[in-house]
Amino acid sequence: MNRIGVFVCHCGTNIASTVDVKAVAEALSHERGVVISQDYQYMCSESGQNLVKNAIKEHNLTGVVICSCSPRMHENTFRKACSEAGLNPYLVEIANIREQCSWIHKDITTATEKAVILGRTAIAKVTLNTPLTSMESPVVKRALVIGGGIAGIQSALDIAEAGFEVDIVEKEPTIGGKMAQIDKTFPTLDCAACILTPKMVEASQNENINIYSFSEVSDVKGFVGNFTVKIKRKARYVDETKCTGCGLCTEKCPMKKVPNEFNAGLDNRTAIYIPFAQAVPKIATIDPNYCMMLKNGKCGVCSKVCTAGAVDYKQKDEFIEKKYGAIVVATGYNPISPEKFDEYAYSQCPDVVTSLELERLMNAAGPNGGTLLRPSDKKHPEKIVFIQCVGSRCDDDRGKPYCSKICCMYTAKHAMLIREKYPDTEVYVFYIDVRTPGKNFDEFYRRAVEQYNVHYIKGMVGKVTPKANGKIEVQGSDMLADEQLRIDADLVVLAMAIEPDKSARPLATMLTTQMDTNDFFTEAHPKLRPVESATAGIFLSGVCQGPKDIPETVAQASAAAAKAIGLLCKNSITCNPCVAHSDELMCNGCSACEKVCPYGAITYENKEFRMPDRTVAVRRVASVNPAVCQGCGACTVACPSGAMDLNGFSNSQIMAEVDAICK
Amino acid sequence: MLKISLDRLDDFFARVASEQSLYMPVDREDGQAEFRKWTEGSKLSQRLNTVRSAKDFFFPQTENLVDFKIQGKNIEVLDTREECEDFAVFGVRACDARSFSILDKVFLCEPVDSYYKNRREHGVIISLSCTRPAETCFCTVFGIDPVEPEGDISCSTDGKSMFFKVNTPKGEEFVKKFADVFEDGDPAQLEKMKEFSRNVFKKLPLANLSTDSFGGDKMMKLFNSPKWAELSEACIGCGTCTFICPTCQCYDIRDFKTNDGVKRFRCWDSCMYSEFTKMAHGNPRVSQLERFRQRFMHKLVYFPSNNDGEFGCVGCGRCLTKCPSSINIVKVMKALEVEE
Amino acid sequence: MQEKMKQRAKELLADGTVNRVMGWKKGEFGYDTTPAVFRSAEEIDKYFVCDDFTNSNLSKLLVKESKKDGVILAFLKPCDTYSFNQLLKEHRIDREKVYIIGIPGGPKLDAEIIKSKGITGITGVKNVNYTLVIDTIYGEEKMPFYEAVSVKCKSCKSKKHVIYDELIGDDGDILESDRFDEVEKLENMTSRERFDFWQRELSKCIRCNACKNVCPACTCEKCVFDNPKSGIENKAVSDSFEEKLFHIIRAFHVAGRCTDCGECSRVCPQNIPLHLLNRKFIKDINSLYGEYQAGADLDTKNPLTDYSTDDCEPSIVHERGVE
Amino acid sequence: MQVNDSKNFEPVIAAFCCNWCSYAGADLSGTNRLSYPTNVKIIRVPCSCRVNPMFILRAFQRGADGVIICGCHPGDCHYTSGNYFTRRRITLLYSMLDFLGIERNRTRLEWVSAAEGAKFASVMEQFTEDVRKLGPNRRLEDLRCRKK
Amino acid sequence: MNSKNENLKEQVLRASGVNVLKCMRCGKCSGTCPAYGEMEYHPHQFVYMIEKGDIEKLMNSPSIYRCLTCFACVDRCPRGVEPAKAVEAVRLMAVRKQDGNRLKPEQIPDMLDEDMPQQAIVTALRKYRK
Repeated sequence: MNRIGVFVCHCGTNIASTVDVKAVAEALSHERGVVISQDYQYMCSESGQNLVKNAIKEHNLTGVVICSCSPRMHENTFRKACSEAGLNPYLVEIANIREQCSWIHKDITTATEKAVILGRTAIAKVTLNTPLTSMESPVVKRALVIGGGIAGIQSALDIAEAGFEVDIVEKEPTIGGKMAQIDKTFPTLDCAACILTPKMVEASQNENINIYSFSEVSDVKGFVGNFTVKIKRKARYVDETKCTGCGLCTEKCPMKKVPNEFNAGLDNRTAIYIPFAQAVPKIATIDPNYCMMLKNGKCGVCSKVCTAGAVDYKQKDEFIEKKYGAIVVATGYNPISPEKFDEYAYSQCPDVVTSLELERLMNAAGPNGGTLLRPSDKKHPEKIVFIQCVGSRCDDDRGKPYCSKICCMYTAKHAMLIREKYPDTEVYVFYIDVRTPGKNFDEFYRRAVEQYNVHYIKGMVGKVTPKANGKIEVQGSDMLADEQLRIDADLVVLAMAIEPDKSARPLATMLTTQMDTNDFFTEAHPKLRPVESATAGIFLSGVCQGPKDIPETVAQASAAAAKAIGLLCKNSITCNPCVAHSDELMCNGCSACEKVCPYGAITYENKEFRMPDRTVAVRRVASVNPAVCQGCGACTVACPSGAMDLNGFSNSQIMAEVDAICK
Repeated sequence: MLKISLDRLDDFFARVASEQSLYMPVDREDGQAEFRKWTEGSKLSQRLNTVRSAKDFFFPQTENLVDFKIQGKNIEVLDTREECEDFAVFGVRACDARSFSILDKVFLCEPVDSYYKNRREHGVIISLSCTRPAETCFCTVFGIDPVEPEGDISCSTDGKSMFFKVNTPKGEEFVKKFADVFEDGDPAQLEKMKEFSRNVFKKLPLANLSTDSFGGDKMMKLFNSPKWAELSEACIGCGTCTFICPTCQCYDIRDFKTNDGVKRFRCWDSCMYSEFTKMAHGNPRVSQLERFRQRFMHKLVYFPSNNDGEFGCVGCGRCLTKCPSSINIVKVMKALEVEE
Repeated sequence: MQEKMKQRAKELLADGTVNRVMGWKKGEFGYDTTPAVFRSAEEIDKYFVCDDFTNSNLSKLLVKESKKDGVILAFLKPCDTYSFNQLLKEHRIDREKVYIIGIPGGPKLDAEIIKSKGITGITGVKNVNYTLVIDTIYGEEKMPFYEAVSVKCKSCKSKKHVIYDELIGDDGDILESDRFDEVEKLENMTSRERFDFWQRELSKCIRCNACKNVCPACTCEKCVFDNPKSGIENKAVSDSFEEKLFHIIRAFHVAGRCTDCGECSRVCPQNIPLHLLNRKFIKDINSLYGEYQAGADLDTKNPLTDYSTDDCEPSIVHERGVE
Repeated sequence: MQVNDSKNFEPVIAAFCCNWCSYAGADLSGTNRLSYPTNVKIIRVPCSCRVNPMFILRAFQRGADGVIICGCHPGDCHYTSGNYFTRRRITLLYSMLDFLGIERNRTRLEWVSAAEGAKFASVMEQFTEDVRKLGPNRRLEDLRCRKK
Repeated sequence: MNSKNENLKEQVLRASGVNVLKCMRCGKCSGTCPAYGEMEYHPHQFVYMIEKGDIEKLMNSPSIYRCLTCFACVDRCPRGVEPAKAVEAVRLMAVRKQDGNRLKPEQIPDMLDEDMPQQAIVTALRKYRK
């Protein structure tokens, strides 16, 4: 038998001035199950809460209805109060008679009538409320960072600093990512390698950090606090524990015509290689696509020269499985391919390069040892044209609809560095808009214009034509002068749009996280939860969430780390008890619920059941993981048999509310 | 004998309908017949049988038993029963006419079902003899003479006139009330027609179905027959057979929560349903086999054993036409008979 | 055809590929066939039938049958294979336990149509060059074959088997059917006319649950209408609202899963055109979310458990057609 | 008490509002003292995708004259995708109700964000007026629940 | 902006199917245009002026006949604005106003001069006279 207490709040005059609170309390006292109905000046005040607490004890209440302000204001207050008085906090319902009644209606008679109906509706619901207990789920105190670029490294270091184990999974043979390829950073112009490599070393030396290089995530199961991840350790044909990184093998390898990814394909490396001098881990890797030993069994030079005996041509891909409490996604980006933009003649002319290629051309560790020379004839370029927004802000399928954010600044950087080092060079930048929101960003750009005399031209290049004399004719418009320009350049640099790494999409599926149409991970809330994914326990770091520059990436990496640390600090997670649950006896196992669950909270298992006809049958039934479910209720409607229901918002509760409203 | 010439039959209907409700079979657009209240222009259906039987008038699919009015914490009980008005059902075939003797045995024995009784007292059944039976007809198997149907009044036609034979005092009263529309007629031709019809019935494919294997004394043997498994295999557990059956009389009593109280009503139930006679532990008949067996055991064994050998089936053939899987009492009887 | 099927069934029984055969069994009057399971060659010889009246869809029965020991052979018409596939997609059938032989589809006949022409006392029906020769106790009657074709076969959507282990006879194609014509006709009526139409049709409902129980999409362990906890459970129609609720909810629950097999209308004792409700959903899904045929394959997502960010708003309902 | 003769007809309107956007939008319209008719009674659901067609029909059965569902704008769902499912389900359901001859203006789906207090009020005002014009719900009511 | 211009703008937009609001003023169309030097108003200006409703100026400008309809701008526009179609639509408006006043083949020799691109003549023949 229900014993319900109703408490009507005056909220000073906020409610009492347009709702006859005494009449509401009186009317509701006659509802079935109501044993006490009172009104009070401020129900949320301490004395108001005490009134409720005392009534719970005195009348042995089984449910409490507070007629007051919006539940979004004080639901928790009253739940806590009731809990203190020994009543399950989920046996409290709020009738919103302030925002939904007294504040919007002027006529006291109709407002009072409506308040009574709202109260009655809450009573109808609370009658069907059941005590709910929050589940506790243990947390594995280890984090996984997917991606070993600057974002991943930073997140890993921060988590490790807090005293938790971190594993970094990097698909390349070394960590470092794109930042390792960059020469200088804007707007300070300090050397990227100088600030990145110490961090890489730090990561490799931190005893809490474990780096799985040349590895990929192949499967993710579980949920917040308790993920089980399968990691594929790709065969590198070199025993990591034995290789000392001496580099002898790379010198002796006869296969020397392998395009060097690290230098953006501008020069060559060997089939067994260490990507760059400061690689971490500094271990050789054999490229099976080029190694003659692996391809046709003829060679074996590296194995012969290796004093450590680290080369192992028989190595196979290995899989390891580990448990993690939190996962940080830091899969980063790549520039898109310029191949689709015929008008810029990238594939026709070696002297049309992308910004990343320019980065390597100018780098001291690059193919030219830091001297800026044209790839075609190794001559010093005298006239350089930069084209911005190639593929960014693009409405068709050749490019990306978004602004890639970093191009304006690195183009200014390039222009400035070139003008500084080679003052005789003329530099033109074709731009649509120059976007420089950031600390010292606009100052930096202005310096390029004012101090370094870079020619910024508002307009786009329409066509790039390589000419027989080695020059490249750039035809573009100068919109401010309203004229069409033709510049005979020596080098053309394309600021390509950036896109999320291709590995991100399958990863998102494994992690059951959401992605937008551009394959950027979607954050849980664009303003308030920018580093969390909607799936609990998965955090986003760096460009995988959206275009960012280095400082932003690092800031987000640390933020994601902080969120992960916050999770790992807990011994267990308290789950929201208002989650879905399936009645196994009614479940058909049809998978409709699983398909609409945005969190992957529903799994299926085959279970043995005693059927109504007394036979025993094995049936496929759904079960909801309460630690993962967020309680949206999508599954409850997808389920045709009604086996899925939602705690706190059950079918019967909502229907009781409907009945009470329509009475 | 009382008669009305066929061309004046509509006048008769109009006359009756002017004083009380009159129901009779009329054709629907889909080629089936159903009982409808007579209104100007209604045409008597020439089809053999209606989809739903005449039982509906006396034992409707749902009927309100009592209302509870709830105000706050008070409950008020309202008896909603009212004296039924007089009505007549015309064109009831012999099978349906016999069904009332079966229903009466159930509803009018102690304790009397006052809702049913009220309707029975006020409803006159005017039956109509059959001349053109369908292949699904097997009423003769249960000792029904389709040419001389039961009912308060029974009608037969010789092609020119409708002859009325009064069988009960209620029928007598009805005829008296509308005495002005009847003429006196010679049923000689009618008798010849009847004889002809009886011969047609003998030719029906199911005319030789035997009930010998059934009845109370063979209860356990039939109950334990292994045939039920195979017979019930295709049963989808719907209530079609039950709801169109003129003799099925099971019902459930349920409460409906209205906005200001509760309506307690009864509604037909079907022993084919998994929720039939559900109690705290569930349905006592847990499998479709048991539920299927129940229906036919009830009609062929339990009912006759409690009612002096009278079977619970009248051979109207509705379930033969309508079963989605074409399983029916005839197939059951034949299968179990073979065993005998 | 029937003989080939019998032959093949007996072979498969004999070589142990299957231990049961699902097909149809002869009835009393030559038109009343019953779905049945045969366990021996003798049973097959004696009772097995496949003719113009074997119109019931066997797929749903396989839900139960595939839980039993051994493999069962099932003869499936093209339309039945869609239902089978859909059930497979919903994990309701164990594929390993069913051996499917695809057989050519209809058009199948509906005895009720023959009877509605006033033909009665039927003792046998023969198809002689697409004229039905009907033996009755009143003598021989004739009618054109196509006049007796069942409603579901009249607007056949496909003669292609979407799943099978082997075929008897040739596989056909997906057809251009006129199955949405009737829906469209209703859509073009005024709201009031539509209401009157459905009020008239649905008021015939006796809530016998035949539509629900025969429907291959309705395989819930416990139907919401049988479940007192659901809040909408009911046994019989008590108010005109009830049958609307029943049929709307039922159509909604099978939306995106209904293969349009037409069984619901076939079994309705009151001849309510229930398939129109399902077809309305199918038509809407096709036009709003792209062509979708439930059961056509195992991979395509059910449009109701899927979405696109640029789906239309419900106001489209308010904007089109006649109010 | 609400009187349901046609002259003085006061419709009963059930509004299902998702907790994160529309319910907050309703709160905001309260905070800003933006009035909308008393006929509207709000039922709080976690997400618009929690609204089962059953609830909508139940409301009509029990005497509601109009049912409106409010959720976050597409793309803004707190649960990332809930309202996309809502949009499909409810579109199909409304289309079916229309097919059965139920007046179109008795049902509505609106996207109201937590910031759109004014929109909430005006939507409710408009919807109530539309339903009022239609008169009492007779096509989808349960006579047993009709108010005397 | 007067209502007549609005009306013309409406017609141009409808005839061309171009959404001028998609333009982000990058100037790539003009940067790529082979007839740039011949034109009084350049492709990007066409788009912008249509947006402003300055249709009559465009209609009266010889620019509309200088466009070669080579579709380079359509191909390269990153926003899919399709300036050439807008030019074509304006040209059509001008031509419609001139009614049957079309270029006859025998008039062509008189018109030829050094600067006129071959393609322009062909286009003018195919289309209509100034």
